[in-house]
Order: sequence, then C-alpha cells, then structure tokens
Amino acid sequence: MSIYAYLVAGYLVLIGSYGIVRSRHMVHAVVSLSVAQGGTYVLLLAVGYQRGATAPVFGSTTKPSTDVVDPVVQAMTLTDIVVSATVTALLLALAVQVNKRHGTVDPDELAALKG
Amino acid sequence: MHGTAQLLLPVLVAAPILVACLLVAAGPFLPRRIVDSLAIATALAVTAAAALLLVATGSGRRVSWSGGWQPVRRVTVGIPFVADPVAAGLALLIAALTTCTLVYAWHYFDETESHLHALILFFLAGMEGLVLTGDLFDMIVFFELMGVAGYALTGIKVEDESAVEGALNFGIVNSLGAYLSLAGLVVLYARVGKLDLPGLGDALAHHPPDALVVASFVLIVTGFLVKAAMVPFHFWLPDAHASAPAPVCALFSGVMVELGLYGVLRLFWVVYGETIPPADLRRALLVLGVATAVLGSAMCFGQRHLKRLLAFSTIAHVGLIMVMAAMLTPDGIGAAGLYVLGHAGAISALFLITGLLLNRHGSADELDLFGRARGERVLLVLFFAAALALVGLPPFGTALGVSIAVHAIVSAGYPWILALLVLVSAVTAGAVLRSGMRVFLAVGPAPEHSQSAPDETTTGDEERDTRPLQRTPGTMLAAIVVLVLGSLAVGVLPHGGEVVAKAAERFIDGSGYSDQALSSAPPTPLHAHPAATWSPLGVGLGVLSTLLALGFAALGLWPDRLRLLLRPMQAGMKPVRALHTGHVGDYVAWLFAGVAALAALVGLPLL
Amino acid sequence: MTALIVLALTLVAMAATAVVLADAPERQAVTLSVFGLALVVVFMVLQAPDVALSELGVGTAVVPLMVMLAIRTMRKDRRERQQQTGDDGGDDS
Amino acid sequence: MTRRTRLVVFLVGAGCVTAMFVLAVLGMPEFGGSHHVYRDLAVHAAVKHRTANVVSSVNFDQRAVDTFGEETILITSVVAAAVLLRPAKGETERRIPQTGRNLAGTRLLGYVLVPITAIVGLDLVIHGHVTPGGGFQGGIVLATGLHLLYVTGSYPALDRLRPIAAFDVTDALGAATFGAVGLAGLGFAGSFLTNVMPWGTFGQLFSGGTVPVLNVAVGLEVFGGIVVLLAKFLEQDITVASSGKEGES
Repeated sequence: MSIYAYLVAGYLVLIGSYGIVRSRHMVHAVVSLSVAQGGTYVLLLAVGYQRGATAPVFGSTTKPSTDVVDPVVQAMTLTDIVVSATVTALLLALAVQVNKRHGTVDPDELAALKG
Repeated sequence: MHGTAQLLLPVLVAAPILVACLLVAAGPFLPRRIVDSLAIATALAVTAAAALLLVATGSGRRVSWSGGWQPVRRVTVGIPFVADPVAAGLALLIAALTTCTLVYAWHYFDETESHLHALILFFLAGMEGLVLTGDLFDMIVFFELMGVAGYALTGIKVEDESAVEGALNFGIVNSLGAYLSLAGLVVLYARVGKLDLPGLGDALAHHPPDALVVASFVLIVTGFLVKAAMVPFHFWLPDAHASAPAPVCALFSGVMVELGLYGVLRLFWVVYGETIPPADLRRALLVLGVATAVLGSAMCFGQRHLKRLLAFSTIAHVGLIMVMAAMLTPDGIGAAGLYVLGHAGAISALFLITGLLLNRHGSADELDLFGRARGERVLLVLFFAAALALVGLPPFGTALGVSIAVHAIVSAGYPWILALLVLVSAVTAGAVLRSGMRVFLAVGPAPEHSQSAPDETTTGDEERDTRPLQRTPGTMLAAIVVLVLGSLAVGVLPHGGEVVAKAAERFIDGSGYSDQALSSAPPTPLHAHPAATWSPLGVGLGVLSTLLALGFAALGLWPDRLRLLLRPMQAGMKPVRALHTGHVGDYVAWLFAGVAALAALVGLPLL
Repeated sequence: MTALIVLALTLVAMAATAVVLADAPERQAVTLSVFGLALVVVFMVLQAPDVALSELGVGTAVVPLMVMLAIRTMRKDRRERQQQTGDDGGDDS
Repeated sequence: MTRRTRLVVFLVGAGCVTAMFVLAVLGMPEFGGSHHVYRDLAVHAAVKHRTANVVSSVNFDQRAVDTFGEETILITSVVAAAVLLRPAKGETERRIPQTGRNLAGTRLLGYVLVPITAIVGLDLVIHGHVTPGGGFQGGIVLATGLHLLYVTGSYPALDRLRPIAAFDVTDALGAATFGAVGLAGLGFAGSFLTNVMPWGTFGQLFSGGTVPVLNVAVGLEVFGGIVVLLAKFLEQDITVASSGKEGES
C-alpha cells in the first residue's frame, strides 16, 4: 500500500503518453495528454496525504491545528487543473483547424517526410 | 537591501499582463494604430525597467518576496522574485527583442485585431516570469504561460495547413515535457517540503545524490530541454518555426529556446549544485550539446525552405551554447551568455528578412526565390551582415563569445570541441550564405525546376504572414537594423567580456543566491576576469569559420563539381532526415527515449 | 479508509486505461467524463474537497463537453468538405 | 517510423523511465505519513491572516503569484481559442437553426436548474475563503449553469444571454483586477500581492483580507473565460459553415 498511490500516478502518466504514441486521432491524442496530466494530480495529492487527518478547511468554531492534509499540494493541484483544462481547450481548437485544412486528424496520414 | 530596484521585479511580469488584459477588453473598440502604439510602448517600458534592473544588479542580487512573506530563520511560505545580472540581462534581451518584433509587426495581421498583440504581451510576461521567479513551481507555471502563448502564436495563420499542425505538435510535446517537470517537482517536494529555489538549495546542500534526487532532476530538466530543443527533444522546433509568422520565429529562436538552457542551469546551480557532482552533469550536457550541434547543422545544410533552414541553424547553435555552458565554469557560462546575445540579434534579423521575402514574393523557398530579390541593396547588406554575425566573424558578439569559450574549453581539457565550434558555425552559416547568394545575387546555376524532388525535403510553400505590402515599411527595416547592430554592439562595447564573466560568476554562486534571498546576506565580492576578452586564437577561429562557411556555401551552390564528396554525406543523412516525420507519436516516443538516455547519463555513474 | 483509497485509485487507473484504449473518439468524451468522476472520488477520499469541486466542474463537464463539440465540428466539416468535392468539384476552376 | 518501431522506441524509453521513477518513489516518505514541512508553515500563516480555508490562503495569499500566473494562462488560452477558431477565409456564419426537438420537460428542468446553479456558483465564490470552493470552482459552476440553456435546446436563448464581447470584458476585467490588487500590494506594502486589507475575524465572511477579493476576481475571470471558450466551440459546431452556400440558404 505504501507506494501504491505513487505507482498509480506514474501509471497514469505512462498510459497517457502511450495513448499519444499509438493514437490514430488528434482528439484522442489530446485527451490522452490530459490523462497523463491526471497522473500529476494524483501524485501531488498522494504526497500531501496524512492518514487520519482532515481537509485543510477549518470551521469558525473548530480550533485550527496542523492535523490536516497538506494544503500546498492541493493549491498546486488546483492550478494544475486550470492549466490542463485551458491547454486542452487550446489543443482541441488547433485540432479542429487541422481537420479543416487537411481533412483528416490521423497522425499517420498527416505525417509526411519533412526532412 | 537598499534602493527600490527590487520593486521593478514583479512589475516586469505584471505590466504586460495588465496591458494585454486591456487590449483583450477594449481592443475591438480601439483603432489599430492605438493598439500597436500601446503594445510597443509597453514593451519599451519593460525594456527600460529591465535595463534599470540590470544596472542595479551590478551591486548584488535584487530580491522581492511576494506577499510580504519574508523568510524567518531562512524559511517562509512565500514566493521570491530574484534578479542577478544574468536574469536581468535576459529580461532585457527578452523585452528588447519583443519591442523589435512588435515594431516589425506594425501593420501585421489585420484580421486578428488586437489579439496578436495581447498574445505577444502574454508571451513577454511568461518569459520575464520564467527568468525572474525564484520558485520552482512558478518556473513551471510561467513556462506553461510561455507555452500556451507560443502554441497560439505558432498556429495564428489558421489558413496555413502546416501552421496549425506544427502548433498542435508543439503544444502536445511541450505540455508533456512540462507535466514531467511537474512530476519531478513533486518527487522532490515529497522529500524536502519546499518550493522556493533558495530554500531547495539549502535543503539539498551536501545531500547525497541518491535515486530520488537524480530522478527529480532528470524529470524537471526534461521540460526545459524540450523547450531548448536538445536532441532528441528537438523535433517540434522546425515544424513550429517553418510555419509560424516571421516575427514570432524571431522571438522563438532569439530567446525562447535559450530560456530552456537558462532553466537547466539555474536549477543546477541554485538547487542541485551541491549534490550532483559537476563532472557528472558536464558529461551529460556535453553529450546532449554535441549531438544537438551536429544534427542541427547537418540537417540545416540540406534545407531549401528558408525558415526551416534557420530553425535547424537555431538547433545547432543552441547545441553550441549548451557545449560552452557545459564547461560549468564562469568563463563557459559567460561565453554562452555572450553568444546568446550575439546570436539573438543575428538569427532574429534573418527571420525578419525572410518574413519580408515571403511577403514580397509569396515564397520562403530558396530555389523559388532564385534571383528574385536582386537589387534590394538594403536587405542584401542586412542579410549578409546577419549571416556573418551568425558564423561568428569578429567583432560580432558571437565571435567574442567563442573567443572566451576557447579559454574555458581548453582549460577544461576538451580541445577537440574547438573543431566542433568552427565546423558547426561554418556549416550553418554556409547554408545561410548559400541561400542569400541565390536569392539576392543569383549566384550559381539557376534551378531548372523549382519543385524538384518534393519528397526529399519540405519546400518553402507557405501562406504569407499578412497581406502583400507594396513597399517595405521603414518600421520593418528599422527593427532589422537594430537587431544587427545589437549583435555587433555586444562584441564591440568595451569590457563586454569582463561584465558578462562577472555576471556568470554571480550566476554560478548558488549558495550566495540562497544566502542573499533567505537572510539578506551581502553579496560576495567578485573576481577580475582578465581572460574574458578577445584572444588571438578566438579571433583566428572566427576568421577560419567565416572562410570555411564561404567554402560550404560554394559547395552548396555548385554541388556537381564535388559530387564525389557530397554523395556519401547525403546518403548518410537520409536515415536522419527520415526521422523528422511530423508525427506526434514519433516525437513523444523520442521524448521518452531522451529522458531514459538522460537518466542513464546522469544517474548511472552515480550508482 | 485505506481500502477505500486503494479502491478509488484502482478505479482511476482502470478508467484511464479505458479512455486511452477507446479508439472511437466519440466514446472518449464519455469515458473521459468517467475518468474525471473517478478522480473526483480519489480527491474526496484524499481529503481535498476544493480540488474535487473543480475537477467535478472541469473534468466531468467542461472538458468532455469541449471534446464532444470538437468531434462534432470535425464530423460536420468533413461532411461539408465531401459535399463540396463531390457535388461541385469544378467550383475552383 | 512504422507503428512498430515507434512503439518499441517508446516502450524502451518508458521502461527506463519507469525504473527510474520506481527507484525514486522508494526514497519518498511513506504514503500517509505525518511529516509535512510546508503544511505546518502554511496552516500557521493562514491562521495568522484569519483565513479558514487554508487552500484558499495558499492560493490567494501565500502563493498568490502561482494563481496570478495560472489566471494569465487561462485568459491567454481564451484569447488563443478566439484567434484560432475565428472564421477563416471562405467560411461564413450561418443562420442559427431553431431546434425545437427537446421535450418540454427537459426545457423546464433546464430553466429551473439555471437559477439554482447560479446561486450555488455565487455561494462558492463568495465563501471560498471560509468553506471549500472559491473563485475557480464557482466560476466553473456559473459557466456550466449558463450552458444548461443549450441542453434545453434553446441555443438562441443562450446566444441572447451571452454577448461574447461582454464576457471577453468580464474575463479581462477579472484577470486585470488580480494584477491590480497585486500592484496595490506593491505600492502600499512594498511587495507584490501583499494581503493589505484588514484580515477580519477567523471563519467569518469578512476575513482573510484580500483573499475574498481575489476570489471574486478569479470567479469573474473563470466565468467569462469558460463561457467564451465554450461559445467558440459551440459556434464552430453550430454556426460556422465552410462554404458560402449554407449561409445563403
């Protein structure tokens, strides 16, 4: 168990990259990229987790203590999620244009010897 | 800490963002002239502020903790902006180059309204943020900002089919690199619980270089190496450059790519400098740099699409810069810094001239353009001046860089690298000179059929950046002149070498960086650098490169005469060229192969 | 608690595999949404309600919606392209 | 490269990277442990500035520069999508088709849900510094809520409610406010993004100083930004035709 969460995070990055490598559709590649990004979320939160600790949000009555999970990794994950969403949007927009210009979004058909 | 110069640090990042927001909101209602002026004024103001900051860093680093979270007993929750002379110098280069490209792009892209300007300003903010931030996570955030603006600028000519495709591949490969960087950051964070560079440096000082430390380093630098277009992370660069608008290419090649190297070196000196042995890193960086320089120059010579040719030249020269910096001495870093400055002027000018040719003649193909720019005296002079700056003919800034590098390289015990420097400069500049002679002077046999062997390499078929201009506006020429003169000034200004060597000495003082940021320790005094100036050997090598470049140009112009020599070279290049497929899956596969190679280079000797 | 975390993580890994191996991009919009939901569960069990909330909005709604719209646009563009080349191929001349 | 070679290159590379990653992970602190250096500092700092939601405190006070950069990335990609999805040469905007195929029940549900999501979204934004949520989450909810109108089949209603230029302004205004608050901190306290407002009472609405202000700024920006992004994609799907013909018919 001790490293299972980290391994799942690594697996997400790898399976996402694998998806790009074998992709036959640019949208599929972009979606796979966002799966790879999901790995970084899991890694971040796993690193900040503490068994038995609560969320880092205090009520107006509860006494603040440091017995909470790490808020810093959560803040970074939030940032990361926004970045991922916006990058995905941008890449999808580009994919739409690639399709308009080439009539295909299959990397195998797009690839040409550039030299 | 006295003075108010550190107040400028966040302004350099925030000001372009605020103006860009204004342009997004009000741009559609503003006349084009106002939009242009506003963007240029902003870039100029940032340039001036960066210059002030550079002067102020002469007496030590400038630190600004955001949010007022000053460190207490060297620990804090806040984020610092830190400027040493190298960071401030790069900030100045970034802003000056952006100003030039904005001036050049006056009258450009009517159909994108104010969006082009907003994107360039966001791009400017991202680059400034990357060099000035003293926080690892923010380096990645600004890296992504730079990336997002960069992908959009690459694909902004949506009618050009290779532009959108190049932008998409650029986006996917760079984002993946950034995610790996982030993963590396998290691995490191798990161990030390810090994110600010000075604090990380504290935490890793005298820390054994175990698997976690090495893995985090390798993963974090992957993102930067992708941006720096080191082999085998370089594939996105020619695709993106070949179709991005010329002013955008000038920014990419002139400074963005080099910022990748900055990231690697900053990270090493401040954070990992006292755990990973320099000798170990030097070997890894040398391998990367040499491979990049060789592949870039060999690929460069075979191109006929001018922008693709220049793109591979950039790859080759960034490889050279990496080789100089890999010496990991003040001389080496200083030489690399000077070379970056000199190279920025040269390559940006060449891209902007190519943009003019494309606009005028509707092509960026050196065979299509054969003799079509005859009589354009001003452009001709500028083109050849920039080409000579690229080859490193004294007294251009690139030559001064080489001159100082000679000392660094010889004293580090790698004399064979001098041959590499000369050859790579000569081959790339030879290709540039060859195309210039064809386009401006109609030298050599006229091409019989310009679309010959289209399967061999990419032709220069490209959409114009903007509608055809009747005559070259003075603003465009002015921008090019400033760039060429800038490249010259770097070499000619008195004490240039000495100043840069001192900046480099400050740069590699990682513990000084931490001390000054965390406990306001006074800066350590700097040494004199008598060797950081022109040397006879360096000048000789510059002249030799130039002569060889002319030879290579002739070889390119009259290939029939030397067929025996060229045949085996062309045959040898074939499999290498075949790797540049434009297939995003290939690029990602190479990315992982590259990470594996880097991990082996850095990690295996430490086992 | 630990068992719950293991379960949620396994779910995420399986959903990710499903997204990557789904070859029809249309189906990806749905599987991506499921992947997003699985991440939300992980974030909840790892005590990150703020992150879970944003992933709920972004990962299960906004991004899959954009993916779906992009695919529909592509299909429509291709249809129009085919019509043009099929019906009035001589349009350009 | 053939698919096979590509896969081999990737698998060899990925195999080595996996090995490196596993070695690194073995050196990481155990999952769920209690040693979190930055956590201790951040909780302390949040309490000092009377911010009950420590994540918000990190995002908008302690490490606000991160969020500033992130919001800039958001607006950059909104601008980028607008540029990239502009109708190119030879494309025209076609008249919006009136689709009336949705059932009355679905439409009613949509109309009922829109105000509810609006309230939830606003609540998330306003209380982001005391309870889970914040400008980002609230902005997303508001933007998706608006698009429930599309699900109800009334694209024209959505189009009326959503003049894109106005949302562009909202987006830019939000981002600019963030930067302006940052510069105000620089002006008043000498460092960027300083929490210069009174910190208030812990756990109350008026607490956290500038944190709720920045939450609202981000809420505005995210709301405007996501609406524009989705609008651009919807526009491509629905109203942009690749030839002039459909525009006329």
